[in-house]
Amino acid sequence: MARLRGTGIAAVNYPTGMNLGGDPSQALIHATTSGSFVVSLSATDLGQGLRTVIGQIAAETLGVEFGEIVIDTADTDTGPHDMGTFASRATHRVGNAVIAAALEARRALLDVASEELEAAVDDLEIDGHGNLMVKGAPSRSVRVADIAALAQFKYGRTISGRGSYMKAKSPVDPETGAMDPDSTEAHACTVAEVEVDTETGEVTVLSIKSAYEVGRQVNPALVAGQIAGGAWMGMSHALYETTAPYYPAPDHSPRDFSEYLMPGTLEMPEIESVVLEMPSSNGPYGVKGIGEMTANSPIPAIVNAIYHATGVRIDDLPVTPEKILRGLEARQPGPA
Amino acid sequence: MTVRTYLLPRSLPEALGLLAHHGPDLLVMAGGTVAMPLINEGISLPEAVMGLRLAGLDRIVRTGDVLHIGATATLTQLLDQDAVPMLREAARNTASWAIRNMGTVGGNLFTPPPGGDVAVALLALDARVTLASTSGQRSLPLDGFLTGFMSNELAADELLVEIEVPVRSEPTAYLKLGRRHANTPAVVTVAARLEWGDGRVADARIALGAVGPHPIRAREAERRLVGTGLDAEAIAAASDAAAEECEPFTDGIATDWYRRRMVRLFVGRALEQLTPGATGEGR
Amino acid sequence: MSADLNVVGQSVARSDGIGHVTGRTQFFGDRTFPGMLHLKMVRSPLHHARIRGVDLSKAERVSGFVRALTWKDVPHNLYTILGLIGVEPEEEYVLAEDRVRFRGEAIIAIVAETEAAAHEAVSKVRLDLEELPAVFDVEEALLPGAPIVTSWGNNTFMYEGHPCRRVRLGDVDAAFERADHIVEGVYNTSPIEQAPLETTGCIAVPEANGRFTVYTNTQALYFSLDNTAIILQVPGNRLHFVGGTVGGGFGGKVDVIVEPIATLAAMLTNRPVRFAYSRSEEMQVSSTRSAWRIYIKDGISRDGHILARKVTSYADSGAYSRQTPYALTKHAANAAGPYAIPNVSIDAYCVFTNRQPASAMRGFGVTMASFALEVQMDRIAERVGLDPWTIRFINAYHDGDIKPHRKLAEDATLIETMQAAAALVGRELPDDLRAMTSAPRGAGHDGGRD
Amino acid sequence: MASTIVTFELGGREVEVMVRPMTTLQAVLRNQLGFTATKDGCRQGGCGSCTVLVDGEPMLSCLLPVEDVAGRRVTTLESITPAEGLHPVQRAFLDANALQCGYCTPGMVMVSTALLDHQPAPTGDDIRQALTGNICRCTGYRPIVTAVHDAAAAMRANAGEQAR
Repeated sequence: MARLRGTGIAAVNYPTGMNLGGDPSQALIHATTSGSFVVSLSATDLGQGLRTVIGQIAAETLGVEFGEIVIDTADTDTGPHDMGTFASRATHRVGNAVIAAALEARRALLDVASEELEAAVDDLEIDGHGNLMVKGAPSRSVRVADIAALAQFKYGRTISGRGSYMKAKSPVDPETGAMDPDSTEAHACTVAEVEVDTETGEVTVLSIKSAYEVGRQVNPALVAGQIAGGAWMGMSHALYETTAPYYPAPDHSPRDFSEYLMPGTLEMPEIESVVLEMPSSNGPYGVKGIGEMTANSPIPAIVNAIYHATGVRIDDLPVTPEKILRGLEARQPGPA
Repeated sequence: MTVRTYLLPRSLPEALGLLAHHGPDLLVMAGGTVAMPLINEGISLPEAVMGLRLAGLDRIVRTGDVLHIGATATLTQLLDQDAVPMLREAARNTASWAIRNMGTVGGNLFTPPPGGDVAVALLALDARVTLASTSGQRSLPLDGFLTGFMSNELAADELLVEIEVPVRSEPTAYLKLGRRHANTPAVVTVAARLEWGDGRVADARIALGAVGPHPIRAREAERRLVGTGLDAEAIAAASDAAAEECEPFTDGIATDWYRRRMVRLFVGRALEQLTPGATGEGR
Repeated sequence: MSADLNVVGQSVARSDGIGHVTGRTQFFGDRTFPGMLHLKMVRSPLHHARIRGVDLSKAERVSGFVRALTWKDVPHNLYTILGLIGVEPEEEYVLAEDRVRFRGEAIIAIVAETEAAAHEAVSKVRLDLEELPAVFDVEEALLPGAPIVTSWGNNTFMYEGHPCRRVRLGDVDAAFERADHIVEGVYNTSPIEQAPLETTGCIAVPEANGRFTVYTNTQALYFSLDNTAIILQVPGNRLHFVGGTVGGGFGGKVDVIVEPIATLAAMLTNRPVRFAYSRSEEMQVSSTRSAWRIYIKDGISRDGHILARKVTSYADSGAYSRQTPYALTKHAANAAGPYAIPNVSIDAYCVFTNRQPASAMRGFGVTMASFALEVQMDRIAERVGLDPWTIRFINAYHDGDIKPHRKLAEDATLIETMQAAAALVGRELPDDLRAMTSAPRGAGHDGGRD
Repeated sequence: MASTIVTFELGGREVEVMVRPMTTLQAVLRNQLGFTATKDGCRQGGCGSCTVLVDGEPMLSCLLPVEDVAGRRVTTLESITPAEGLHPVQRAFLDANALQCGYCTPGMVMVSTALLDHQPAPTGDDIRQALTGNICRCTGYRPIVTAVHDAAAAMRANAGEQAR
């Protein structure tokens, strides 16, 4: 029995946003009497942590603690329009809309503070922890919460903001394909190491090591979660998953999780990653978006590693043990 | 048909009486791991179901050289017994923890391929099954009870109540190849047991799963081993014979082509484990 | 720059974490309503058939049966998801009229008091179907005489008069003539299920004020609302969609298939109606990631530069468009990879077959292009005798490079990303590769390109 | 189709439900009792999201007619969640980010809790074997296995303190 090892690499780019644009996301923000800020959206959280990162972006822009942000989503009676959570667009699009709304709300807050503190708006700052002060005069500091209450009960004002972000719709030239198909591009490079059992054709993925360039990580722990989950899904696509095991034949399509194959806890490779941050010009705080791309580079990296290990090139996904065995037998005629 | 009657007998006589009363349309269910998914999805629409979970058929008792396994003993209970190591190995390689807590040894005999991993071991162990009806009991070898795809010798008025397994000391080998390392349908399952005499193989059992309409014995492979010293040549001959005589099928897990090759490989690997002096290293 | 930020860049605890670990997070299906009905579909058992007749008489006699919905009950019996993003034509029926084009296509919706009663009634609907020839392979579907899946006479989506999405830059044929090596590959991928752990579903609830509240796990709340309003031909203000917590999406919940028919059933019965895919429906009926066949032909210079790349891609859209025509445009925009290639020709076909429809999945149009391209890059490296790292570095795009779709590259960081990956795995890169950056090309950076 | 009354113990108290024949424990918990932490990912026994403990052992509530658990002790995620704070397994899942969409989480926590009840010091292989019936589509499993390790360590440390 031979166990052959190999490594493979792959480098990819991934575009952020619905490719041809015209996909708005909107946000509304208002302050409560206690100085919390409610961010109203209709974007959905698929588990990637949208509520959390949008809360961080709102807190950052307003200058208040993360805990003061309430994310209210998704309800079409209260949340303004959003195109949806797909195309790695949510953090980029919703984040930009929230920044715009937060800046408007912040300005309304500063207008009230300006009157209350008898200082010019340009001379005011918010410290990121809910304190609003006159620049250079820390003694003239008030809580954002106090200004929010005064706005309502003394000045009769709303502290609110509206934000929208939309990349203008881009046409496609039907002859040349000239178009503007992205907002920004994130990048990944994966190195996979595999071991192949030449008697069974089974592949063990030993490690998936990747570098990702994502513009800006709003929440590194959540980015790490996307990377680990994406690497697993890429491995799963490369070696296991199909709804038509003998495509294009439609037979034997799976009905359940024992027939629809995915790797489990006993197939977990070592996963290691490094994240680069080279901020994009148009993402919120430089964000590019990482949701989708993490599954992409592991697939060709694993397939290339199998070739490196065995000399057998499999160009059909998923790379099943049978395909490898047939490849090996074709190289060395005669029964194994 | 929406289930209109769910019977939960508390004893074997009660169960047999209910079966006799309701007749062949009564769906008999033990652990529910096969029947319930079909009922939940509306694929199976029985009007009346009898559950055996409370019928008192779940004991595992050793009497002398025989292990008596109640038909509704769970796969987890098999893991907990130590009289027959191969059955532990088979249970360990079947499904997941929660399914093993529910799925039964008897139910495993009725599980269509590629399921039935425990039945493969039972076949290699010369297990017998006890069938009961209101008119009495009978015992027959498991090899012979299974007659085809989802078909067997059980009469319409009978229940499988017990599986008897001879307790023996000779080493056995049990190997399962799936597409995953656990909780996975079989590409092939191999259970092998050899009896030795005077340094020669005196008798052989090789049972195969997922390469036939039900768990099957590789009789030609068994014949080729008898009288040999289990040298490389004998192992190769037996492996080739098993690959030749099995009846592999194609499903979403593997093709017949791949299954046949894996029969050859895994019969060989199992027999190598049984070579005197082998360390028993396997999958 | 991070030093200026307070909370962006911090790993703050997820705001929904406590809800998830305690099970208090409320998913759509965690709600029950008094009098809630259950909807199950009668689906085609055949891949392609003409519907000659439907007999509901036995189903209607099932205890607990409430009503059946046929296409005649649906005010605008066409899904509108493509129309909502400006792509025509709308062609997928909410409930099949005279023909079914894939196994599992919805024909009749059964609404019943319990799920078991709905299952029983579904089993008693008698379909009179005339089986038609079916096609399952993307290239066979384009051959003369192939069974026609669509209503417009051929099996491709038409892009402004073209049977494929085209991208053209430079002159690939002339560059192939000049190339020292021609490297070709054909790449195939299977359809893949998104397999979110929570299946797609919704509950539509009639309210006292004449509106309908729809609790749904859609990935796109307004997409679902707008689609439902058009299909039901009601003003959008009669609909109130509530969502936001989704048990996994991966693109599988962008199709907005369940809400319109559940809401219609609620309207016609004036009772809450739940419609959720079973796991086997999720696998066998709901949209998949499309299967792909991708042909790549590259012209390479002796020193390993890609002079020309011709890509012909076929995506298997299954029986209907859903989002796949849009995916082909995204695919075409990315099908040359993150490389600077002066001559590119891309033809990306959205092909219809008698298969369960494909639609969106994580990496929409790009994932399988990346697979094909990156295996192709290794083929090229082997042919010209370079290692897999070098071939990628010397062809990597830089800011300011023209891409095949003629937008100039910005935010290019492939080179830096590869350098970081090499460092991560301890791969010693030669000095010239280590010195590279993605900055716009200056003297000495565009070595020998034509 | 006569309904029957079934009594069982749920989270330390006796509950009594009236059910149609062969209603699953999953349906009873979710639809009749409002115990919706027990999830509903496949109803085929394939995903583990509906895992509950019956007399301390993990079982799949989607495959279990509620009549079969009459008189037995059923434990769901609601039952192990303390009135204040979190169970150590819940805390570890939270801290290790062992979740994304949250749909598999209740089943994962239940199996992990059962494992640590049986084996306070599981090996990595014990943990991975115990979780093979629970599917997660988001995390790639690694953070979940880490969380169970962390929970085991925390529970042992806690037990040690209490012993002192």
